[in-house]
Amino acid sequence: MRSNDVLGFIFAGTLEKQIAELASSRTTASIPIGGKYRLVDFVLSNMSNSGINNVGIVAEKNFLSLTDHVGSGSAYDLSKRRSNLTLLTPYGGKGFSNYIETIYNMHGYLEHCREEYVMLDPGNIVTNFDYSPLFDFHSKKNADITLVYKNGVVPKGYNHPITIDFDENARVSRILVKPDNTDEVVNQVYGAVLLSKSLLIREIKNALSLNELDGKRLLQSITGRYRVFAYENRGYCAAISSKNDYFDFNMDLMKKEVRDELFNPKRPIYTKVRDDAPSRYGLKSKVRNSIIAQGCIIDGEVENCVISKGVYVGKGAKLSNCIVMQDSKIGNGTNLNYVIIDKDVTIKDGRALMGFDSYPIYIAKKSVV
Amino acid sequence: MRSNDVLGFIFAGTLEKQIAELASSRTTASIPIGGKYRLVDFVLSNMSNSGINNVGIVAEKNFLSLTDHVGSGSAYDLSKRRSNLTLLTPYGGKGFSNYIETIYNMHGYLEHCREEYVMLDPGNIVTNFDYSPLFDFHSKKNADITLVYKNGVVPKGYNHPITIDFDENARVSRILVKPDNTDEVVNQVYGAVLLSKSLLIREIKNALSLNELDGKRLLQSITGRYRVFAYENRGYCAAISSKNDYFDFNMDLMKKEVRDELFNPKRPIYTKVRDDAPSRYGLKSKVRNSIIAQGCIIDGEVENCVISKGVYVGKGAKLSNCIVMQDSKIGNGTNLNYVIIDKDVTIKDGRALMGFDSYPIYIAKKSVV
Amino acid sequence: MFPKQEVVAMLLAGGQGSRLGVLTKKLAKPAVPFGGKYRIIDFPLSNCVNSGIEAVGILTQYQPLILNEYIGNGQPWDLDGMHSGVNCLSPYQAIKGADWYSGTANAIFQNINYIERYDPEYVVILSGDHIYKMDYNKMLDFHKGKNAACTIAVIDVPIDEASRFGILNTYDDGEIYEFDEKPEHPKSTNASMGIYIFSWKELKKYLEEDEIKEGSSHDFGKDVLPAMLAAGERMYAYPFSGYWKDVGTIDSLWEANMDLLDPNVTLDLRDIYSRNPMMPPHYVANEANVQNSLVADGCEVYGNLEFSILFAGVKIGKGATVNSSIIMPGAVIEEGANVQFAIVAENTVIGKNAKVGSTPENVDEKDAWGIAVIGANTVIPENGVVNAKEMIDSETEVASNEK
Amino acid sequence: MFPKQEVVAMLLAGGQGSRLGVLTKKLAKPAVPFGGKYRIIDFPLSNCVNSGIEAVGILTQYQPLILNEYIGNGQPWDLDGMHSGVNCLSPYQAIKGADWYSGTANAIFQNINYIERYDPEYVVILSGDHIYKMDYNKMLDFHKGKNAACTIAVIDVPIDEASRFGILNTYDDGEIYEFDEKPEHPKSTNASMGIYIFSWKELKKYLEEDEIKEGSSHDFGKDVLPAMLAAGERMYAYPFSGYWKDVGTIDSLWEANMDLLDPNVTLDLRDIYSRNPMMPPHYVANEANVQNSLVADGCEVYGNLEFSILFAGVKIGKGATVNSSIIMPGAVIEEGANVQFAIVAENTVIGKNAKVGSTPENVDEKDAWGIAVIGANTVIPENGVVNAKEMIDSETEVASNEK
Repeated sequence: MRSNDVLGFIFAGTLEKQIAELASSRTTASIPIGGKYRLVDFVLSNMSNSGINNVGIVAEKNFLSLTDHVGSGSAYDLSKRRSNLTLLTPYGGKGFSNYIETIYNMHGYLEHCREEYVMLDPGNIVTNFDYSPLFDFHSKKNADITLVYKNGVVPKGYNHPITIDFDENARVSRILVKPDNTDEVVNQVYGAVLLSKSLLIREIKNALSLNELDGKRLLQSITGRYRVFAYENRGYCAAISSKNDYFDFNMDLMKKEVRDELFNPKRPIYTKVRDDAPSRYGLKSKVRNSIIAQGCIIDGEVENCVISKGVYVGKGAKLSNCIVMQDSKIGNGTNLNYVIIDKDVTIKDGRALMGFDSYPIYIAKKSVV
Repeated sequence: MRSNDVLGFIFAGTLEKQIAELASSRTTASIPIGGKYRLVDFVLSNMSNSGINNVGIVAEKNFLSLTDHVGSGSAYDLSKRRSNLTLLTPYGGKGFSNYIETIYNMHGYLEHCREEYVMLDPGNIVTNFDYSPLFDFHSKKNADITLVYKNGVVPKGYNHPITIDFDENARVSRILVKPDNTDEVVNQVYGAVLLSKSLLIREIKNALSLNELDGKRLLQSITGRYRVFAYENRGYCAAISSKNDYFDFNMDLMKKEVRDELFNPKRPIYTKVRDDAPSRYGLKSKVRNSIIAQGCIIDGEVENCVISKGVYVGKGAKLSNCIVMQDSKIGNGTNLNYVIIDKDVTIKDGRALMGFDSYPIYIAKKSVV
Repeated sequence: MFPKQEVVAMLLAGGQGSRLGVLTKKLAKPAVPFGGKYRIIDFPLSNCVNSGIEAVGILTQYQPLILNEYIGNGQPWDLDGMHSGVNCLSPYQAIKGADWYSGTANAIFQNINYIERYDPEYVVILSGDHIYKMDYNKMLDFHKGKNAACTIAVIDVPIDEASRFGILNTYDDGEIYEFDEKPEHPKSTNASMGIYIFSWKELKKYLEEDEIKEGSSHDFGKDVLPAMLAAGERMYAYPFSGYWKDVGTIDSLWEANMDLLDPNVTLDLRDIYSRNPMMPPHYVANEANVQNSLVADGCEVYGNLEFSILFAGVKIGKGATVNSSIIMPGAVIEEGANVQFAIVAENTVIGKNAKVGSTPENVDEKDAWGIAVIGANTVIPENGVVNAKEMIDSETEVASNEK
Repeated sequence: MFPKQEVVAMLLAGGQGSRLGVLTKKLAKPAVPFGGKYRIIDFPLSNCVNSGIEAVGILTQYQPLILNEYIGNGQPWDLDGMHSGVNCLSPYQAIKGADWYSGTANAIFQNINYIERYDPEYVVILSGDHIYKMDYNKMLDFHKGKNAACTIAVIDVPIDEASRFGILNTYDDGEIYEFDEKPEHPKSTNASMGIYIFSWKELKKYLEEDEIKEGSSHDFGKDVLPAMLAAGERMYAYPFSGYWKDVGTIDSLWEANMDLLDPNVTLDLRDIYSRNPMMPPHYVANEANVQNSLVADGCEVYGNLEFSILFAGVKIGKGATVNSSIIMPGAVIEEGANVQFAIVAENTVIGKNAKVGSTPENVDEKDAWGIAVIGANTVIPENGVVNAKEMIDSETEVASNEK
């Protein structure tokens, strides 16, 4: 199977109800993360770096920030003559919990694309994943469907997570919809699925005619009928399924091994370019264990923080354990601990805000505090 | 007013119910026309050539062919760092006869764009129009709203066309919604309207709160309250409002003065590029008074026809007064008169089809006859 | 940072192409228009792209402006991505001084840095004056299979024409044991097509050796290849079959164009990419007559056209006749003019009732006949006469047949 | 077809920049990195775009590869449209032969064809070695208002420094009556900034005259401008105020970088465009100390940083100290190294505990002190020592302070 025979198909709204605050004015896929990225940058860069050159992103609503960010796809090398990025917006307005109708709504697009295979992917995963070995695996196993799984504890935001059992040959024997979330280590499927387009469309049409709208049950029901295989994502892989996951992932970036794995220069993560100057540290600045993007002016003290593009940290300000999104202004003499600050927020001089480890405070976009 | 302070806003579905056959699998704006173009190429090229560099196109449904055709906007120079083409698809699914809700649905997009003015344009007009003098006119008249009008007979497809009366200063005194269509020469408004974004959004919100959903009546109601002016499009201007208009416009292209005006090399009409070879005429071909695009093979006789990209005309075939869209195959020994043939149609050897002047036959996309 | 590429293609486009006369006065040969909408360089470039080669260096030195701009960012050939690219490489000055490219091998030598950034295993050397379609990937597979240092594409030519070519004599398995440049008594009919694949490590070594070798003309055919053969490197001939034509002379350029009108020639233009003109479809008028011709966008034909090729935006006036000719972009053939067996370059005007070229039958002496050529931006006045085989440009005076 | 442009800008980027030593060994001066993420050429290019100039020709001849690729299709400066463009123009061969650019005026002369395609009224001549922001449009309005043949931008310099500059002596209305190249006794303080606007018709005439003039060095300052003045053309000085700095020497390049750290210098970088590195935000470690510095994406700082500028992807190891220095992309300062008053070029490695440069106070003789410079891709070994004012590259041997 050649990469350019695989269509990338991304669901921008994955788990948006679980990440309600961060996704209130945008899709899950366009949540700002890691100082200069949006969530979707990871999956798009992975697809582009693996040679996939046709990608559709389904977004139900609030897709302006997504449109703005991905644009024509040129940042990901997806706007050349033989490559393409298409934003797909269903006009039925159905929710994304129902994958089946969403995909059905897009069957015209799917049939129209010339690729033979589809790589389905959710919009909430942070990983640097090379698809090429997966495609080889799929061919070699002569698989109908390959599910990518991650071995670990299921993040809190997943209700009824899907786990799998498979034999020594990696063939999936059982697909389990867990009744509840636990802390045990399992092989969790997070929504990355490779299969042929014709199989996908056939099964979706079948399911609809039987009024079977539960994607998880559909997946279970077809295990017996097809050759389903499991492929492990062994790299760093964070699923953003709640505000806490979001916070934890950003803090993970302080670890050198996480940064080195995610930002592998051989498979760069691309994002929309902004003409920011390098960040400027003032005479009295004091920065410890933090990630700082370009375009910032840091005049205060910053510790264990992720600071995005164009942020101003005033004199005498003290920020610990905070995530500050782009262009926010943190006034002089402020004191912030465990706070997630969305875009374009103004924190006035002298204000203090304290959340805690397990419950970081969230300040909405454009707020003035 | 500078052109880059004007947002272009195009309605892709204009009059689609009146052009039902041609628009059955596509938007009005993406109807193939003139051998190598789609309707939307004209308005997009005009906007680009006039220095407008941010354009939104609203499409309700069937927008795949439109997405495919306009792509990232690079063909129109609208995908640079400071220019943009956005396809807007409402998820409410309301019809375009109701401009008011459509615009309201897009108020987030409108407010988000940094331009101060909006140029509203329908998707069914073929003209080569320079907007710059219109913008100067609007400023000089200190106008709130400028309506572009065309002096002539109203095309058949318009129900209740809007005409205007204005004084010697070009200020509009009355806006008339004609009860019926006649053959008299009038000053018809075809939907090209320039106004400030804030005025547009304010009036749309007002209208919605009063449950006033008729755009024509809204336009009438605001004449008294604003400075409304009229600006004439003096150039060649065809409004495609029915299959007959469509046919007539294509035939107009046989006139040198129409071609010279529409395809002014100083203001080129852009379209998506396809790598077609030059057209090849066979030893026995006979072509008279026809427009032929690239990538064709002409082995038969063609008279008064518009032949699109990649069409094959077989040996001994006789085509008169036909419009053939891209990649259709006209078999050997066929005989066709007054036929509109959509894309990818196959006319088998020896078939004969005859329409007539006032009622050309239409053969749907991908048909085999 | 540059992504590693297994293969880098280097396209030699620096020659003046003087045998094309006025056509290359202000134009590098690879930029000469061909086939109604292409330029010669579209063929090797499209071949690269269709073979999956994503890094192409174009070595230019003679009149490169139009060529550079035509290549631009490589978008028409899909060479404008982050993982792909095309670059025009002119000679330049460095600390140690400045040199024009003194030969084909020296041109590559001067750009070793460019090649090394991609860290390639193989380098494909191409020239910009042939019309053909070829999958270089298949040739590369052959090269790998033979574990060769150099593979040269060859085409079978008729034995009586073989002495016009560089002939490669090989053993049965294709290994080359002798180069025979234009041999009087050819031993075989394997003519070199000027397409080389080298394993980069080997090529680099020989380029560096050749550069300091006294008396070397720094040419692949004359110096580098013989040196490799003498050193006992594994060199193979890769047999190609299909359409292939050198278009380095007026006659061969005209013939290759005419071949496109021959239903028996199998050169499918569908996956040859080029920049497309922003022009409407062409118009054929009521009084026109068009047979066995290629016509591009933007043309207006009011006259008679036979066995000819019209590039974009050409106008043929009422009663004008164009026969067996190639009319390049924007040229105007005015009413009543007669153009036969001619090449008319860009934006040229052939005045009313002028006569350009003639059929072979109308010329008494066989040697006096040939294709007439009019250079770019020339105006042939009303009733002007350009004889067969004449070559005219805007600085030449033209006779008139007015009485 | 080329759209007409009222103004075409021509950027002189061909000089070797030999006063920048190892920094320009494989790099044209305008491509030298500046200010943490820019290259010098970003300033004039961004000025063009911000002034609405949409056609820019860049004249290159010395080591153009990196510069050419950096410019690419012009996308970062929004010069990649159908109505706009940027082109790198190298010397080339034509029918009459081949010439390197022999002077600034000759470089423009050789590209008259390029300029004429845009049919411009005015041509702006810029150089690639100054850091400044300027609206050329205002200067053009001034030029039009004066109905001048040539307008030269000038900046007011202190009278005691004036003899280092080309001084323009003018009447009260700005009309130039005298050029005074580095005058011993300057009559005024209007120093030429090397920015010229010409009415194209006039410039073309003088370029053609200069080309055939015997003994001319074909330079704007030495030949063309004096000839115009002598012929009585209307020539005006356009006064500019704002930040402007020549970065043609190591000292001035270092100073201009340090100016970016001075809160009193008003050079807003926000509308200067450049290519952006594909790197994550930078990381500052727990044990790090960063004061009064600029830091770009991709850096990792574990050591101490003061009054310095880090370009993309620089690593500062634990316990290393970097003070008053400029560290270009990809350089690595290993643990315990000490870098002071230095410029460290791309991808260089400063080994553990190595010592590069020193503060002025630590050098006894005033003349022995200066900025230390390490060329690209150099490795300074563990415990290596590079003294103040030394210039080192990969071919230099480095002393060690190991006992």
